[in-house]
Amino acid sequence: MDWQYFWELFFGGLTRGSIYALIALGYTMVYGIIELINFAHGEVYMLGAFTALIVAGALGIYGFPALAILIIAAVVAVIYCAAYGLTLEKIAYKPLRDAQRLSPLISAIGMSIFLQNYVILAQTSDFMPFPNLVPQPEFLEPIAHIMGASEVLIIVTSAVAMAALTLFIKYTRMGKAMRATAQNRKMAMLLGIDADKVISLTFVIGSSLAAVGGVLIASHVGQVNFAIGFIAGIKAFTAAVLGGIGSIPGAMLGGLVLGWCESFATGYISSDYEDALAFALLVLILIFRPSGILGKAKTQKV
Amino acid sequence: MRKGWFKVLVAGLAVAVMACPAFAADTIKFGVAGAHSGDLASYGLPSANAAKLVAKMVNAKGGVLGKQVEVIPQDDQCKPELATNAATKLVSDGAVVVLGHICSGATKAALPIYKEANIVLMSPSATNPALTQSGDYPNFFRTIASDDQQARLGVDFTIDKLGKKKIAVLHDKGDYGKGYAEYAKQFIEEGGKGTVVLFEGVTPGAVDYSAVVQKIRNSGAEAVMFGGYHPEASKIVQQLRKKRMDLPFVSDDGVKDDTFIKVAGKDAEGVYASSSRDVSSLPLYKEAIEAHVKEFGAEPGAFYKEAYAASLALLNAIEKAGSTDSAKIMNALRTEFVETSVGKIKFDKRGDAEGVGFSMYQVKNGKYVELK
Amino acid sequence: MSATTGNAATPVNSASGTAAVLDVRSISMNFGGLRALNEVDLQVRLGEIVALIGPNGAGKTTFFNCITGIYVPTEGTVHVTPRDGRTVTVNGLKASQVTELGMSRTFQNIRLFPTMSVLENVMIGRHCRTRAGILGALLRDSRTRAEEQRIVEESYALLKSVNLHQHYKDQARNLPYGAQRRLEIARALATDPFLLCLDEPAAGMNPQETHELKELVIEIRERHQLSVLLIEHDMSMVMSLSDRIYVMEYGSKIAEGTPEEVSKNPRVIKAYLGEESHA
Amino acid sequence: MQGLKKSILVSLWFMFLTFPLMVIRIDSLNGTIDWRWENMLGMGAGSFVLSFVWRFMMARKEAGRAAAAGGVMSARGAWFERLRSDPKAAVPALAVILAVFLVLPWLVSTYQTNIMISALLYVMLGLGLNIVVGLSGQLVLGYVAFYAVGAYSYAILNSNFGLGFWSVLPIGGAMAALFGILLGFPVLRLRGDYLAIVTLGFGEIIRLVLENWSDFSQGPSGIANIDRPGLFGTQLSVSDATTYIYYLILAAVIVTIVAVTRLKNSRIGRAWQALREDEIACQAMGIDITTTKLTAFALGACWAGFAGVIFAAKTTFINPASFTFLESAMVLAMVVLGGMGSVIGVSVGALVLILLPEYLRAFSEYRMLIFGATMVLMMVFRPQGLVSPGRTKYNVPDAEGAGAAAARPAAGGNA
Repeated sequence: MDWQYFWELFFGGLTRGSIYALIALGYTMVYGIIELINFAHGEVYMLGAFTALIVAGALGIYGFPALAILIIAAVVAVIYCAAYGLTLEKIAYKPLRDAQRLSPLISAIGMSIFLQNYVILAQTSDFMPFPNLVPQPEFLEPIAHIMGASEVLIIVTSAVAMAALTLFIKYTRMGKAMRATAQNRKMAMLLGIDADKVISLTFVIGSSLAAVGGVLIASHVGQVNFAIGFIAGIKAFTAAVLGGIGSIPGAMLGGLVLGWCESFATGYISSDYEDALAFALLVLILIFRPSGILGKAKTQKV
Repeated sequence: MRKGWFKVLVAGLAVAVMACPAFAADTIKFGVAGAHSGDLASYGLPSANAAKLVAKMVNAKGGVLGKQVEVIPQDDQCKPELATNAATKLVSDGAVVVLGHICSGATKAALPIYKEANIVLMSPSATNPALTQSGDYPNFFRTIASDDQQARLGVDFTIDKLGKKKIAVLHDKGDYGKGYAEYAKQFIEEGGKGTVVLFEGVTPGAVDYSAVVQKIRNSGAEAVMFGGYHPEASKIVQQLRKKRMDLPFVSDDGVKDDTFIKVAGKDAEGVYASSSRDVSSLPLYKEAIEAHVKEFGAEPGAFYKEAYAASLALLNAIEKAGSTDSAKIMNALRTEFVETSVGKIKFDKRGDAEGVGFSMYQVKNGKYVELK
Repeated sequence: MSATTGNAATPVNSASGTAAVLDVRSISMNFGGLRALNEVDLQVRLGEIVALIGPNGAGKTTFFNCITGIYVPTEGTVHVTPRDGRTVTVNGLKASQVTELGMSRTFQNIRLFPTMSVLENVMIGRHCRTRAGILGALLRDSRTRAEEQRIVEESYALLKSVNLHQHYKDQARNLPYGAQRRLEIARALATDPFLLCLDEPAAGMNPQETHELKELVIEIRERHQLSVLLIEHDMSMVMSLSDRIYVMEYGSKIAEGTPEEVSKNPRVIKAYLGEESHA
Repeated sequence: MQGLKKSILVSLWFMFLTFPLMVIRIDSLNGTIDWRWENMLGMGAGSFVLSFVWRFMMARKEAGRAAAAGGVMSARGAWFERLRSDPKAAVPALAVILAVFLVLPWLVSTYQTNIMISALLYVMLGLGLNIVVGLSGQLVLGYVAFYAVGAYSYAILNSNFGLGFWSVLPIGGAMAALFGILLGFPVLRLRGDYLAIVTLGFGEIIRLVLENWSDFSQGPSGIANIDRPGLFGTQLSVSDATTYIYYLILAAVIVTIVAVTRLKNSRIGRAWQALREDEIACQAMGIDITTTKLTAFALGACWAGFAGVIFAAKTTFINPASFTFLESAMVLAMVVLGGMGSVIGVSVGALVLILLPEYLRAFSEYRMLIFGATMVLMMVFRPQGLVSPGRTKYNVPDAEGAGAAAARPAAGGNA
């Protein structure tokens, strides 16, 4: 066994898994609250990357230093993604809250197609170079062949985001309101919780995380185009289901498991069936453990 | 029954519109098929422009066989199902020759229709080797060299010029990229001078290629050959450099694109990519570019010079053949040399142009430079 | 319904003399660590109307779900004896198989097919008694057409018997509440049951409707020659309708007997009837 | 006044929201920023107007819901219902439509006929998906996988074993049905959203396998030179073959419409609908949901398989790029737009979605944008689609209706 190689793949998978986890958190929160697969979540991530690209480009022209650009671009992207998430919810999901269960999903697919084409028309369908905004500090140089600064930042950010979210939901008033709404919306409303506000907030938080993901991942990969949201979104959703949808540590765990699976499969077998493997994993999990690794089984009320 | 009437109306209008050209003056109908809308329009529209410009020039000189040349464009969006529609349309409109199609898949789908109607098809951009090498389509010609020639050049360059023996061959799982990679693998193995240490497809659009990159490192490769387009190429090159791997990266025409340099930035430096020979010194090439700038106010896009050359070759062949009979046109294409924007060419038995080929380019100081 | 057209009604009080059509032996049901049912026994004999009562959360609906195949009981056995006389174990069978054997049910929170018509709702009930397959549907041969017409007629007749036939074209969700309850009963009857399980059929009804419902249940029992197992909170209805009553509390059976016996049982009074015992 | 204020706020919000993407364009080569303020103005004005429209539509939707609860039917719906239910009006209407379709190839060019063939293929796909989604309520997002199975069945059997169109047509359908059952078994327990995602994954897996397993499917380069359907062994010219395929697909669509209508009004079809409405109650009524779901999957897939065989025969070339998720979304959009469960609706939806862009080339850039927006707006304002499913008529044995009932065909339904 070549351990050097194993660890290289391990850290590659860790980065990839953290990327999935960062996006999966948004999926899992929204699903937890209103049981909707927010199909357009991947597009919000893409919008975050694009917004950051535009801001970074503009600031770059005015000669700002890289770290300042990173922070400003990330903040602006978070604000805009939150706004997009909010608007998305108001237009495409809120009017459908009492509709039959297929309607919001179809609406979400429509929104996803709409947003992709909105970006094509407003900007471009080409790949755009994304500047590397994360400076590489000296002390990381010895492990540069395994991990660079942007990878470290991605892993740290998603771990912090997960921990912060878990604490938020467990201990704050709003977090408790979220849990209550997730359990039983009608009952929560009777108890004086403004469910609409809670749902909006969920979208805001999820979208903000997607924006952070968008900035970091685009900076890591070095390019963006209108289509990056689709495959990342599907993978992140797979991660969320894998970990147990609705569970925040589950999203993280699911992301990592998926990342490692893909990384090791590519490293030791072949990357030919990389996506097929991810989907097969999803199908298997749903068949044998529909509630995911950390999810709780729900009995159906008759 | 408003709907019914509407249908009849549409049908009637369609008949009227379709019928018009048929009653027009006796012309040589020159079909142009390719992606004129959709994602890949930027590959198809330059060909249509080239055909129009050549036709205009020829018409100004009195046309072909004393008749005016009429260009009929048809859009296929590079989709096979639409390509057959376009081909059917061109056949039913009475096209004598057709310039197109742009994408190999669309070309494959459309070819049987032209073959059956006995119409000469010449593509400026379909590089799939099987189109000519299978021998199925005597009516097919092209003014661009096929992928296997590109792979041959890439392999020879990597082994002989760069002196690398262990080669990792990657592709993007697409028609074009995988074809290139498979030929490269075959040539390396046949040549016996090098070995393929890794043959792997990467998934387009994946968020991260670090596993593949680590695999390249682990394979002990001395050089990487990649078949595919620039988005994946730039991601792989960037990750290779990030992981501090300084291997030579040899790729194909899909990567020899300025967007690649733009996206990959400083990591693009030193990357090799093969592409059509530099013909910018040819007078006909200059003439073609000037005509485009004059007419459309912009530099032409991809495959313009190949399409311009194909238009010239086709019209010349009709003139030399002295008729619109396709057997005679094909014969003329195979026997008569013609000066074009890609050089002096004629076509071999299978339909590939003799006299066109590839050169290797390298990114130096943010620009592709031809290596002599 | 062809088998039930005779009108030789079984005398109400001769139940003790006939065999049990439903025989439940100490079934238990665990949800994770929670024991929702604890060794419950219950028998329903041919032609009997048996009520299952108990405070909210006593496990009555869980019991229904266990015997009708929606849940699989953790322990115990459920035997049924359909009209053909053979005895079958039903625990472990799918809900649809249980219904096919001849046990049919209604739901506490009405579960109709809301956007289908009233008639179609009843026609669904005939599904398991008819045979037409895909080929028949595609070719629509004379046999399929005849069967289809028979389904329509039988279903319509059932609607008439619950007095909903004027509404046969309406969407089920547009019916008033009481009518929806009756439609659920008609739909359940369409499966040709020998045992009809009603889960709180009078919930949300006014006294007049409740009275009509009671008459309806008695009439159905006579006409279709079936037994009825009933969960109900309306005590006056339970007392006047039932032949025997089972009382549950916290997942266990605490009493059984005739209405009189049960209403005098001190444990029942304490646990359930409480201050209502004067009613 | 209130409305005006709201609209101004909405307009300001959208101007803010779309500011970076719509206004700024970075030209990184020259290091300049292209400020496109005119876009912001357009956005502001557009969203101002649209917010009025939105509120108006919302109010109308609310009013419509109130009216529906009171049992009032809108006048527009009424004439359509009459046309549909009255055989005196419906029969001539159908005859005219059929006649138009029958003479179409003689009126229009081969090219137009070809487009019509594509549109009819989608009608067939839409109706097949309608069985699964519209009737039995199982949201399948990977429907195009079955289309691919049909197409590749023909392509592979034809190029390797020389089997002809007519012998592969049933094989292709059967293969797709088999895949439908293969997919159906594991996902039996899944519901709604999960089912949707798993089927999406399944569709992608099929496509990825076709793309990567070169020895089997020739990978991304696809299979060329597939035979067109023969007519008693004669070799047809391209334009004749097109006409022939047109009639073939027209016949296939008519068969599909009849079959789906009959299925819908049959015992099986009722079971599907019951499954869609309430799975638990459906089981409790003695319907075996396993077989019911599997029949829906198998039949829906089977139709996609037939369509796939015809598709391969029509284009004579197929590659995996024709079977992407977007294609599945497109077919789903047809079903949703037309009206889930309605045969007429789905057919109209398919024709509209395929033909409209064909004749509105000017809008081709905005095609997908409008397409996405339509899906959202449809769900918000008219979730039942353009045409709501027709009510089946039953011949009830009652005194008041007996006279009329006797004159009607027994248990005749309409779509």
